[in-house]
Amino acid sequence: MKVAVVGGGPAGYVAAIRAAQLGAKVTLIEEGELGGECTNWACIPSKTLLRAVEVYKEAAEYLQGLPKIDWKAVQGRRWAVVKRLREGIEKLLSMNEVEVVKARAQPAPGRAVKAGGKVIEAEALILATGSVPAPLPNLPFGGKVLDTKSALLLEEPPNSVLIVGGGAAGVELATLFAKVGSKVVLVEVMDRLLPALDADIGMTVERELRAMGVEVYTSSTVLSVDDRGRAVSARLKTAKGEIALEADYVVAAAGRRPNPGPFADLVKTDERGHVVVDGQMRASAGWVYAAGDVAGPPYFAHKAYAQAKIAAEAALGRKAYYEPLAVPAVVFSDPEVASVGMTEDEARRAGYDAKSARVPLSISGMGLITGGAGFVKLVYDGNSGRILGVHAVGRRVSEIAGEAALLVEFGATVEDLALVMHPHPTISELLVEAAELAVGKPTHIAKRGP
Amino acid sequence: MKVAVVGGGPAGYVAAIRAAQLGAKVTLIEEGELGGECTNWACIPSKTLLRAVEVYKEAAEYLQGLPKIDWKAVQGRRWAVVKRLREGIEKLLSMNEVEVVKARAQPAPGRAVKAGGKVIEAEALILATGSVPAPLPNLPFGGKVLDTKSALLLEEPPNSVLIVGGGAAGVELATLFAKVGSKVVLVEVMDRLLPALDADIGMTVERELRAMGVEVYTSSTVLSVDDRGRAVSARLKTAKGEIALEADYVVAAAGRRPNPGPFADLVKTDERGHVVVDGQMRASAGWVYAAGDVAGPPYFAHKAYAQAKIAAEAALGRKAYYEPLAVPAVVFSDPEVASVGMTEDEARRAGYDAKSARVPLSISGMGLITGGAGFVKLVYDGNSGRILGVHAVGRRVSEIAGEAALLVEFGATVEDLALVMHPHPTISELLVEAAELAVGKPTHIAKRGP
Amino acid sequence: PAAEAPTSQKVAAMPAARRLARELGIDLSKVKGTGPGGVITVEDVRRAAEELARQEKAPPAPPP
Ligand SMILES: Cc1cc2nc3c(=O)[nH]c(=O)nc-3n(C[C@H](O)[C@H](O)[C@H](O)COP(=O)(O)OP(=O)(O)OC[C@H]3O[C@@H](n4cnc5c(N)ncnc54)[C@H](O)[C@@H]3O)c2cc1C
Ligand SMILES: Cc1cc2nc3c(=O)[nH]c(=O)nc-3n(C[C@H](O)[C@H](O)[C@H](O)COP(=O)(O)OP(=O)(O)OC[C@H]3O[C@@H](n4cnc5c(N)ncnc54)[C@H](O)[C@@H]3O)c2cc1C
Repeated sequence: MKVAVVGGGPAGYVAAIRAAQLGAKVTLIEEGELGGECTNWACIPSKTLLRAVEVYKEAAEYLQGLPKIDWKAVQGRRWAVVKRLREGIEKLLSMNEVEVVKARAQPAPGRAVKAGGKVIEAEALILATGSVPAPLPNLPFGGKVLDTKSALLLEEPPNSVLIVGGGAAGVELATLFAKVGSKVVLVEVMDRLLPALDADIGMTVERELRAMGVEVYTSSTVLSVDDRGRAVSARLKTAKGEIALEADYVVAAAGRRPNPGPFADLVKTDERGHVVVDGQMRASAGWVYAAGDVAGPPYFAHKAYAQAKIAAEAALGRKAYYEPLAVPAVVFSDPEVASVGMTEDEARRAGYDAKSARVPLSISGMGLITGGAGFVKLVYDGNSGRILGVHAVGRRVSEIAGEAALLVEFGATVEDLALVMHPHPTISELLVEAAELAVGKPTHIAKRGP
Repeated sequence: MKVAVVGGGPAGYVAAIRAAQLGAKVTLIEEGELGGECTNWACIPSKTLLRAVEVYKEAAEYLQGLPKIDWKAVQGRRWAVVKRLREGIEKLLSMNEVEVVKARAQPAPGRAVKAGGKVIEAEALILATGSVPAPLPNLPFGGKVLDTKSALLLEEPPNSVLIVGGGAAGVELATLFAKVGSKVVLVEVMDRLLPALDADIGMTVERELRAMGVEVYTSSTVLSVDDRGRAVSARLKTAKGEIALEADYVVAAAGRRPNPGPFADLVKTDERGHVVVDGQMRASAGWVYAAGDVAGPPYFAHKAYAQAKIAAEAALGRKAYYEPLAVPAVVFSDPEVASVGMTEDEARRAGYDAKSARVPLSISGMGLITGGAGFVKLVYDGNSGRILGVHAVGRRVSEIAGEAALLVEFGATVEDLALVMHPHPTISELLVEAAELAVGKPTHIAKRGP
Repeated sequence: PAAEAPTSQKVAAMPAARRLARELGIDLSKVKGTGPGGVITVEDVRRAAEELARQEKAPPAPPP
């Protein structure tokens, strides 16, 4: 069986590998770099830079006088990490005998795609063309108006920056630049940061960003931006009225849109442009599948991986379905965010006897060692005790999101969790504390009233 | 019902809280500080200092010229964290209406203990008297010969230090001092560091310590130490013959011994001095229970917590048993260590069709971002796919040990784990990679031959 | 009969069990779970499938 994959990002390269493992002859077509947005310009660069500024900022507590950060060294490390991962992907594809075509793909008559002058026939086509940044209304990219990729490529941290969009990418960039001393203004149209997540999370992140010196404006929009060459001047509409400000750059981190490109005519798309798929990631044209950002939100690399494996397996006739109970959301702000499964409201609306148990990080050894701000909250069903969601803010909580997903996917109860020994001192212990609170026997927090 | 608890460390204060929650009138007797060894002198101080030197050392990569570390500030942070946690424990005890007596306890006739001139009658007694450092043969503590507690209290990092014992405490201290520039020599009598854990772990930690400049001697012993006031000179017997060296200090980190103290006569103890207990933590005198270090190895705070809860529940007539499938072991060396459940050898000896799947950290984004050295290994039963153990080395793996314990305690299979979405980029993703390798469909590693 | 509708999210089943149920067309709401807290494991689904196969093979019970 022959399979063509368009796009070499997290969705595309993983689909290609899985299809090859199942015996298909696979061609992958990528017009840019293997690894896609995530490896080259988004997830990996941002997290590498964030790790560098994390240690820089925290080390300052223990130094007599802090030298300026060497941004060249920081970016140098970023390129080293990205290169190594990208080369790894190239090698994996070649070891799995995936043919890679470096060109732009478009549909060809019959069951085929065209790319770089070749016509590639295939019994199945997997679209993994990802997403592209959406510009702000009336504010095209260019000059001092940057997308997230360009912001992560700056050769020096800006003196000042206006970041538009308080979602994951926006708060990560605000964290990054605030830690190296940039004056950061962060604007979000909704009434809190990270509006897609549990409300307590956004409020905690906002408080901590403010403590770091970030000016945060929620329920606010950008009225106009005037690019004056050496800087921009902007006018904001905020809850407290209009304000004007100057900044070296504006970063539009307010959204992305799907990128079906020339394949938009081949398959049905929704009103926003996502390829419409069924539970097996199959598009309206039965031989076509889609995975990753182009197949709809949420936009996460691990969601792309999971859908890509399903698409490849379904294309090869397996009875595989994409039906996760929990797609973990992680934000590498300071403090970090991890959010898995249902919020309490969602659980209530789904008909559960929704309950929650929340413990602050400051009751735990590792919580205090790493900084102290934040909490871990379990959402569970009061009747069965089953864990439906986990919502956490705090340094390192990104690493407990996998366990959180496991709890939800395994149908674990708060009682089950309360009985599993977790090592001391770690952030993961807070999951156990929250579970003990839920069963009414908390150890490191005063018992709730009867 | 009246319960007396002797010792206010992780075992003692947790037993007191749990017993109080179940309705007992509880008296806790502590001769030193609440929080015991762990909070005041071991777990928490060491991890706070280790976090400080971690960021110091890593920040050096991004600075033009590194100022000396301000050890006063580092120790200052340590005291702030310890104080906050200790005060938290005091508050928890008082909110749970536990009476605290600050004195040394000893047995009294009948069912009672004596402390600070008072006789405390109790229907149940929980011994949580912990452990004390064991000196090296012929080498009493004092002068330049330190135990781990004193080493963690040094007002300046030593110029040079000889650490005896390559277990958890020894490798953590070696990491701590090496990162601030001390010349460190580490001696272990067994043929590898961390000899109690999976062999690959010790070898990886040894390689990384050496890369940090630590001189490691395995299969070696200290023949003699001569404390000359301003420094010590020592002779070692190593695999390559005898060597002599000088150091500012010797730290004996080679072991601890149980501390039943005056209660040794009240209950049966084993040849090493641990209180002998049954599955409910009940000692030979039926009204006496024991928990924590004094009840036997392994010496971990989380094991102390777990046993303390069982002891309290059993003392109050509940049918609670201490029978974990996995006691997580975590070491905060660089790279960190997490080890849960059976090694491959142990699984084979237990009659399983023992198999293992191992993936290096360097195949993953977060693995490379945080440094790259290390691996995650799953041990599983080839017939059922059931996960029996997880063994990992690498920065941040301490935070996946909780998830590892969940996998083992839940009887999860490699297939179950392979299907749970883990967020990108995190170290926790490597658990999924290892599981995919086990089921024969690895994503980020070349497939094993047929 | 293949279970085409998504498995009910209210049935607690391990991920590999859900996947196998899809492959074998087993309705998870009719499977008894033996995992922690009654969670359905992959073994439970396998057993249910064998049981179903036995029932289908067995001749219909003679009328009384
Ligand atoms: C700043 C930022 C930070 C982020 N951080 C994280 C994070 O930490 N964790 C996380 O999980 N997610 C993160 N994301 C989201 C993540 O990057 C995406 O979800 C992920 O890249 C989606 O993968 P994909 O394969 O669907 O698409 P992409 O990575 O966008 O890859 C699509 C590929 O297809 C190629 N392509 C498109 N059209 C064609 C064509 N016609 N012919 C040939 N090639 C084509 C493109 O060149 C591209 O390489 C972040 C996003 C941003 C913007
Ligand atoms: C350097 C070092 C680092 C460590 N790091 C970790 C780690 O990161 N994670 C981890 O899990 N474990 C760690 N440990 C082990 C951990 O400290 C112990 O397992 C834990 O403290 C055991 O708790 P416990 O309550 O049994 O005993 P202890 O903490 O020893 O407490 C016993 C208490 O009893 C009191 N006491 C004793 N006798 C009497 C008496 N007769 N009357 C009144 N009071 C009495 C003592 O004063 C003491 O406060 C570390 C140990 C060391 C040495």
